[in-house]
Amino acid sequence: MASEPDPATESDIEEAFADEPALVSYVAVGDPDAESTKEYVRALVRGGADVVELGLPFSEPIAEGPTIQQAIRRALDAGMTPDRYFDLVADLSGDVDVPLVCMTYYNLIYQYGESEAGPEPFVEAAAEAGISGLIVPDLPVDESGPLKEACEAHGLDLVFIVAPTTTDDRLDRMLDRATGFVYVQGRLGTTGTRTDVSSETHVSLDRLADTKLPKAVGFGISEREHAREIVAGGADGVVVGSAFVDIIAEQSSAGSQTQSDDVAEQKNVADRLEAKARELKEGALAGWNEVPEPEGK
Amino acid sequence: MASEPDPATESDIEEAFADEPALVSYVAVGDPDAESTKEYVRALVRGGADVVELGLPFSEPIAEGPTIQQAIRRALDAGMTPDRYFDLVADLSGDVDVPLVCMTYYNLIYQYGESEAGPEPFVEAAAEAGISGLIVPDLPVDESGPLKEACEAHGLDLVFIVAPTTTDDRLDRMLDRATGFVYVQGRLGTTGTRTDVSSETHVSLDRLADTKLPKAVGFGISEREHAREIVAGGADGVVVGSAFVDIIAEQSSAGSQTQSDDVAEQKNVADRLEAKARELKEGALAGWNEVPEPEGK
Amino acid sequence: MSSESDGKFGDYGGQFVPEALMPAIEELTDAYERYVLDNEDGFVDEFRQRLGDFGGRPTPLQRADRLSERYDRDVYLKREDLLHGGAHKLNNALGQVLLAKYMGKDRIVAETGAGQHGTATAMAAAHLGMPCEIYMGRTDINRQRPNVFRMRIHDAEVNPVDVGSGTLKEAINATMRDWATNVEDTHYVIGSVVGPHPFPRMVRDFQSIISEEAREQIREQAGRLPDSVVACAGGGSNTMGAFHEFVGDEDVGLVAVEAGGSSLTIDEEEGLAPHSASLSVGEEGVLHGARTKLLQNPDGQILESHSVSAGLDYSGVGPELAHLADEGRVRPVNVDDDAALDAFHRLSTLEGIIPALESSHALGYLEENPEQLGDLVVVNVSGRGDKDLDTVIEESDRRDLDAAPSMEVFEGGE
Amino acid sequence: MSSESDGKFGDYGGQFVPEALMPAIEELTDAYERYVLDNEDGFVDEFRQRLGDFGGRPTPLQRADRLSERYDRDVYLKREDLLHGGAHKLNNALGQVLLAKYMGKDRIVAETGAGQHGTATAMAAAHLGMPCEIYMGRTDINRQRPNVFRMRIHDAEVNPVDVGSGTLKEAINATMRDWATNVEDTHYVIGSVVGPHPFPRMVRDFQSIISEEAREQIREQAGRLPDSVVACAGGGSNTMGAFHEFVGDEDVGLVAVEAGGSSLTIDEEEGLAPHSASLSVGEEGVLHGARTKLLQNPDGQILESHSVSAGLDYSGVGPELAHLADEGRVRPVNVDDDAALDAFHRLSTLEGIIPALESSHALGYLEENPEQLGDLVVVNVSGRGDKDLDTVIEESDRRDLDAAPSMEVFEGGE
Ligand SMILES: Cc1ncc(COP(=O)(O)O)c(C=O)c1O
Ligand SMILES: Cc1ncc(COP(=O)(O)O)c(C=O)c1O
Repeated sequence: MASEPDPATESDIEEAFADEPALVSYVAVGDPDAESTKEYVRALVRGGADVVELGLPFSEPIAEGPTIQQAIRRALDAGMTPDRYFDLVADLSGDVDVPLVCMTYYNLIYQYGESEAGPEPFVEAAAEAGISGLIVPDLPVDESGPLKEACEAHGLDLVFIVAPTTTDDRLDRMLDRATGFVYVQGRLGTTGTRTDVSSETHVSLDRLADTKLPKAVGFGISEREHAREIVAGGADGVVVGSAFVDIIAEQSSAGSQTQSDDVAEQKNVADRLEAKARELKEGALAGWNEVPEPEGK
Repeated sequence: MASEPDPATESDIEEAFADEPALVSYVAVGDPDAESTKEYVRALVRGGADVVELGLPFSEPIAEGPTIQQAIRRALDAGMTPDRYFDLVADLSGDVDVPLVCMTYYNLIYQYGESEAGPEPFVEAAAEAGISGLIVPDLPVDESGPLKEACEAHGLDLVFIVAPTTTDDRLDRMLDRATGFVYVQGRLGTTGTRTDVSSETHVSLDRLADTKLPKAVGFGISEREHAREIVAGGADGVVVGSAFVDIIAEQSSAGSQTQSDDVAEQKNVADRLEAKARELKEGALAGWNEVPEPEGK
Repeated sequence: MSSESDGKFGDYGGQFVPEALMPAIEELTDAYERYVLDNEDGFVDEFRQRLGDFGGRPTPLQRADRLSERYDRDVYLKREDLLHGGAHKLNNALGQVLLAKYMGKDRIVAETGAGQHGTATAMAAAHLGMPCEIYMGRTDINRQRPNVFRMRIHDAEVNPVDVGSGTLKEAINATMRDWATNVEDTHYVIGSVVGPHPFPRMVRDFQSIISEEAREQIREQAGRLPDSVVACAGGGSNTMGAFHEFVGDEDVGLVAVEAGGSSLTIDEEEGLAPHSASLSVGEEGVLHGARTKLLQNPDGQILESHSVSAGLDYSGVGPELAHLADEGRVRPVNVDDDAALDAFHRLSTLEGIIPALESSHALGYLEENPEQLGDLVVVNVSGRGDKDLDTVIEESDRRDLDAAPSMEVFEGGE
Repeated sequence: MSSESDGKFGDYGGQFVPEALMPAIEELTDAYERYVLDNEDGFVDEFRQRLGDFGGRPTPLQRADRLSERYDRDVYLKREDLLHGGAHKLNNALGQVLLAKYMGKDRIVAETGAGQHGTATAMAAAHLGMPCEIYMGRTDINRQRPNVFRMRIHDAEVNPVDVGSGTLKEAINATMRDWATNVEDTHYVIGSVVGPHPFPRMVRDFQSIISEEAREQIREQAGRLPDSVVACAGGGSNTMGAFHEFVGDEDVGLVAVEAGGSSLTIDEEEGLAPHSASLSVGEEGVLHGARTKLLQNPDGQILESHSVSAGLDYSGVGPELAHLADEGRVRPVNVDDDAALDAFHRLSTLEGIIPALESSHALGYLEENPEQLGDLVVVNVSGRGDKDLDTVIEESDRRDLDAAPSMEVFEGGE
C-alpha cells in the first residue's frame, strides 16, 4: 500500500489512492465520438473509477494491443485532435471529480504549439484543461528530462511504467522522477485483456514493496478476480483499459440506424461500462480486505 | 549448262539434266500419309518433274522453313519411319522413271541398322530401295567422308549444297566430292517460298560457271517466273519444295469427313501438284530458250 | 559532427521506446559496443568473413561506360545489387542476426516493406540457424509476392499486418509489439538506420562496408576520390552505408535522393503525403524510437507516405541523415515516380543491369542533374530490380512511358 | 584425352551444320583461336575485367557449415548464384557477345530454355550495346515469365517458338535457322557446351573460370584439392566450367548430375523421355551440330526430354562431357524431380541460399550419396532459384513434400 503521503506535496492522483485501492480506467478519447466519450467517462466514475486515463490518440500506438489500436483508429477517423481533446477534457473536468490523466505518445506532446518550443506548450494546455498527470508509453525515463521539467512547472504528475524487464538500476532512476503513481506493467507485451494474472506481476510488486508512491497494475486486467488477486498481492490499484474499450467497440461495430437508436445505444454502453467498473472496483476492494494490515497503516 | 557428261560414270541424276533444264521437286514422305505421297509423286512426274527429292522426316529439321517443318511434323505424327520410307521408295521406284533422291538429316543415316556401323547400312538400304542419291543438309563436306565412301560403294550420288556464303576454298572441297548435281542455295536462310529471286543466286551461278556437274537452284522458288529467271541466269534446273508442300498442307488443314471425300481430295491435290509442276517446268524451259547457246553444246 | 556516445546525432536520435524494451536496448547497446566496436570474441572477423563467403563481398565498383558517355562524366556504379539476396540489406541483416547469436538470443523478428529486408533477414537467419518471424503489411504482401515466397522458402514465418494502410509503418509497429512481448529471448532486426539507439549507428556500421570498399575502389580505379556519391534514401541505410567513410572527405558531395512520389504536396485531410521525402520536406518529430525528420501533420500525426518504390515508402528517415542534412553535409534531393521508372529502364537497356526501383531514384537524379555532380560520380545501386518487374511493367504501361519495352510477347500465348 | 585441334573429343563433336553456316563457323573458329586462345587485342583481359566489374567475379567458395555437419564431411559451395543475372550463364554470354563485338558483328541471336541463358545474353548485349533477339519455346515462355520480363526489360526481342513441344530443342532449331538467314552480320550465342565446334570448346573456356577460381580457393581454404566436384548437367556448361581445371587432377572425382525426371524409362510410342539423362542413358548420335550422346529412339528421332527444371530439359549433352564420361574421367549420375525439389528446400532452409532447380540436382546427389564423394566436396551452385519459386511452390504442393513450407500467408489476402 502507499505509505503515508506528505500532505504538502501530495497530488490529487496520489490522493485518489489514499484510502482504498484505486480503479484507474482508460478510454481512447473520441472513440467513437467526443460526446460518447464524456458519457462513458461519467459512467466509469459512477461505477467507481478513481482515476481516469484519457487516451489522446496517436497514429502509431506502438505499445497498444489490437483492442486499443482499433479504438485509436476510430477516434482519429472521427476527427480527434489535441485541441479538441483539450476542449473535451476541460468540459469533463468540471463534471467529474476524479483526477484525469492524459495518456499519449511523445510526438504529439513534442509537436504541440510553437515549433521548437518542446513539450512545454502541451503541458501548459493540459494543465489548463484540467489534466492532473501524464503517461507517455514511448518516453522512457532517460528521455524524460524536458517533459519532467514542464510537468513540474505546471504541477502535473509524470507517471512512469515499470516493466517486468526493468532493471533495479532503471527502477531507481524512474522512482527518482516518478510522481502520481507507479504504473506496474503486469506482463510483457502490449495492452489487451488476458485470462490470468501473470506471475511477473507479483515479482514486480515485491520489488516495489518499499516504494512510497502508490502502485497500480495494468496490462491484461479485465475481471473482478484479476483485480482481487492483484490488490491482494500488494497493489494499490489496477489499471483497466481494454476491458472498457471492448465494450465501446461492440457498439461501434454494431452500427446504429437512427439518432434515437444512437442515444439508446450510448446509454446501454454507459450502463455496461458502469457495471464493469463496479465489478472491478469490487474485486479490488475484496483483495484489499485480504491484505494483512501493514505496520504504519 | 552441264558440260558434256562422261557416259561411263554419269549417274541417272546427271542424266536427268542432260537434255533440258530439270525440275527437281521435293515432298516430305508420309505427309499426310504414305499412300498420298505415292499419288503425289506420280502427279509431280506427270507434271514434268525430272528428279524427285523424297524427304525422310527427322524430328529436328534445322535447315527447313515453317512450311516443310510442318510437313515433317505431319509425316512423323502419321508414323513415318526409315523402314516404312524405304518400303514406299521401293514401291515408287518401280512406278516412276525419274531418279529419286533421299533428303534427310545425318542422325537418321547414322543410326540406321547395327549400332557402330556408321552410315553404310542406311546407304545400302537406300540403294536397294531404288534411291539414286542423297542430300543431307546438316552434313557439310568436311564431315562427309564416311558417307561419301558408303555412297561410292553403293553407287549413290552425294549432293552438296553450295550456299551464298560458301568460300572458294570450301567450294573446291565440295566440288571434289560432289556427284549428281550441285544444289545451289539461292539465298540465305531456310527453305520456304519467296516472291523474288535473290541476287545471290546469280552470284552463285557465276561462280559455278566452270563446274562440270549440273547446277540446280533451290530455296524460295515457287512460280514460273522464278524458274524462268533462274534458268535464264545459267542454272541447269530448279529445286522446288515448299510450293508443293503448301498445296499438300492446304488439304491436311482442311480436314476431310469421309473416305470418299479423302479420295476426291487426294485427286484434287494431285491435280494441283501436277499443274504446279507443269508451270514450273515451263518456266524453266522458257528460261532455257533465252540462254545463248554456249560453245561445246 | 556531434559526439555519438549518447546515441544522439545533434538533436536527433535517442531512445523513445516503451520501458519494457529499454533493458533489451541497453543490453543491445552493450553488445554493440563489445562485439561490433571492440570485436570481442572476433565478432567483426566472423561477420566480415561471412559477408565475403556467404554474401559475396566485395561487390564491384563498375565504371558505367554508356552512362559515362551519356552524361559526359565518369559514372561508377557500386554494385550492391550483386550482394546475396539482391540488395545491400544483407550487410545489416547478417550483422544483426550474427550479433543476436553472440548475445545468446534464440529468436529473430523483423519488419519488412518491400520485402528486401525481410528476405535478407530470413536468409541470414536460415544461414545461422535462427528461427525467424517477419511482419509485413497486407498491402505489401500483395504487391511483393516474390519476396514473400522467398521468405517462406527460407522457412521464416510471415505475419501479415492487417491494420492501417498495411505498409512498412504498420509492420514496424507490429514488430515493436512482438519485441515488447518476447524481449527476453528475441532480437528485433530493424531494417534501416532508424529506430532507437543503438540501431541507427549499428546498422550504419554494418552498412558502411559499402563506402569502405567504394572509397578504396574508386581511388584504385580513378586515382582519386569522387566529386559526389549518390544514393537513394528510404530509411537511409544504403545511404549512410554509401556515405559513411566519405563524411570526413569534405570535397566529396553526398547526395541523398528521396522518393518524390507523384508530388511533394501533402493532403492533410486524408493524412497522406504522395511522396516520402521526409529529409527534404519533413519536420522534426519522434517516430519509432528516435527523434528525426518525419512526414507529419501539424498535430504530430504521422502521414502515410507514398512511392512507386515500396522500399522507399516510409514516413521517417534515419536520425543521422537528418543531422547531416541539417549540417549541410548531405544534400537531400528527390526524384519522382516517373523519373525513377525511366531510370529503371535506362539502366536496364544501357548497362544490362536491372536496378531496384529504390536505386532507380538515385539514377534518376543523375539523369536530371548530372552537372550538379562533378566529373567523377559514384552511384550506389542498392539492389536489383527483379522484385519490381511486375510493378514496373504495370506502372510503365499505365503511364505510357517511352522507355518501356512492350510486353506483347505474351499476348499470343496460351 | 584426345587432341582438340580438330574440334573433336574422341569421336564426339564435329561440325554438323548447313553449309550456309560453315563459313561463319570457320570465321568463328579463327576468331576463337585469335582472341580467346591468343588474347589478340587484349580480348581476354577485357573479358576478365568485365567479368569482374560487371559480373561480380570472383564468386565465393563458401564452406556450407550446416550441410557439412549434416553429411559429416566438408562441403563447399561454389557460388555461381551470385554472378550477375543469377547464374553461371553470364560467363559464357559475356564472353561471346564481347567476341562478337571484336569480330565486328552487329547483331546477336540466342536460344533459351529456362530463360537463364536468354537473360544473361540480353544483359551482356545491353551492356555492350548489341541488338539482340532471343528465341524461346512457347511452353518455356509460359513457365518462365519472370525471365521473359527480364529479357524484355533489357530490350531484347523475345521470339516465341510455337512448334513442337515449345521448349529448348525447338528454340535451338529456330535460332539456327535465324543464324542461317542472317549469318553475315549475326553471331549466335549458344548457351551451353553444345553445338558445332568451336562452341563446345569456347563455351567451356569461358566457363572454366569457375574451376580456375574454385581450385585456387579450395587450396587456400581447405589446404588441398577436393575429393570430388559435383555439378548438374543439362547441356553441361556449368559442369565443364566446374570440372575443366580439375580434369588433370586425377584424384579429384568429377560427378555430373543429370535430371532423372520422374523415371529413367522411355516412352517410345510418344517419343518422350521422362528425364534428361542423356549422359547416363543416351546413345551416340548427331544433334544441333555435334556428335554426342542423345536421347533418341532406335531410328534416330530425338525424344522430348523432361525435367522439373527447365534448364536441364534438353535431349543432348556437350560432346566433351560425353567423351569424358566414356573415358571414365567423369561419373554421370542422376537425381529425380522429387529429390531435386527436396534439395531446393534443404539448401534454402539450412544455408539461406535458394538454389536454382538445376543446381538442386547436384545438391540432391550430395544428400543421396554423400559417402561416394569423399571428405572434401565442392558442389557448384550454378544459379539462384528465384526464377523457380512458382514452379517449386506448385510442384511441392502437388507432391505434398514434407520439406516445403506452407504458403498459406496469402490465403487471408485480398
Ligand atoms: C534495394 C533497396 N534500396 C533501398 C532501400 C531503402 O532503404 P534504405 O534507405 O534503408 O537503404 C530498400 C528498402 O527496402 C531497398 O530494398
Ligand atoms: C542455373 C542453371 N544451372 C544449370 C543449367 C544447365 O545448363 P548447363 O548444363 O549448360 O550448365 C542452367 C540452364 O539454364 C541453369 O540456368
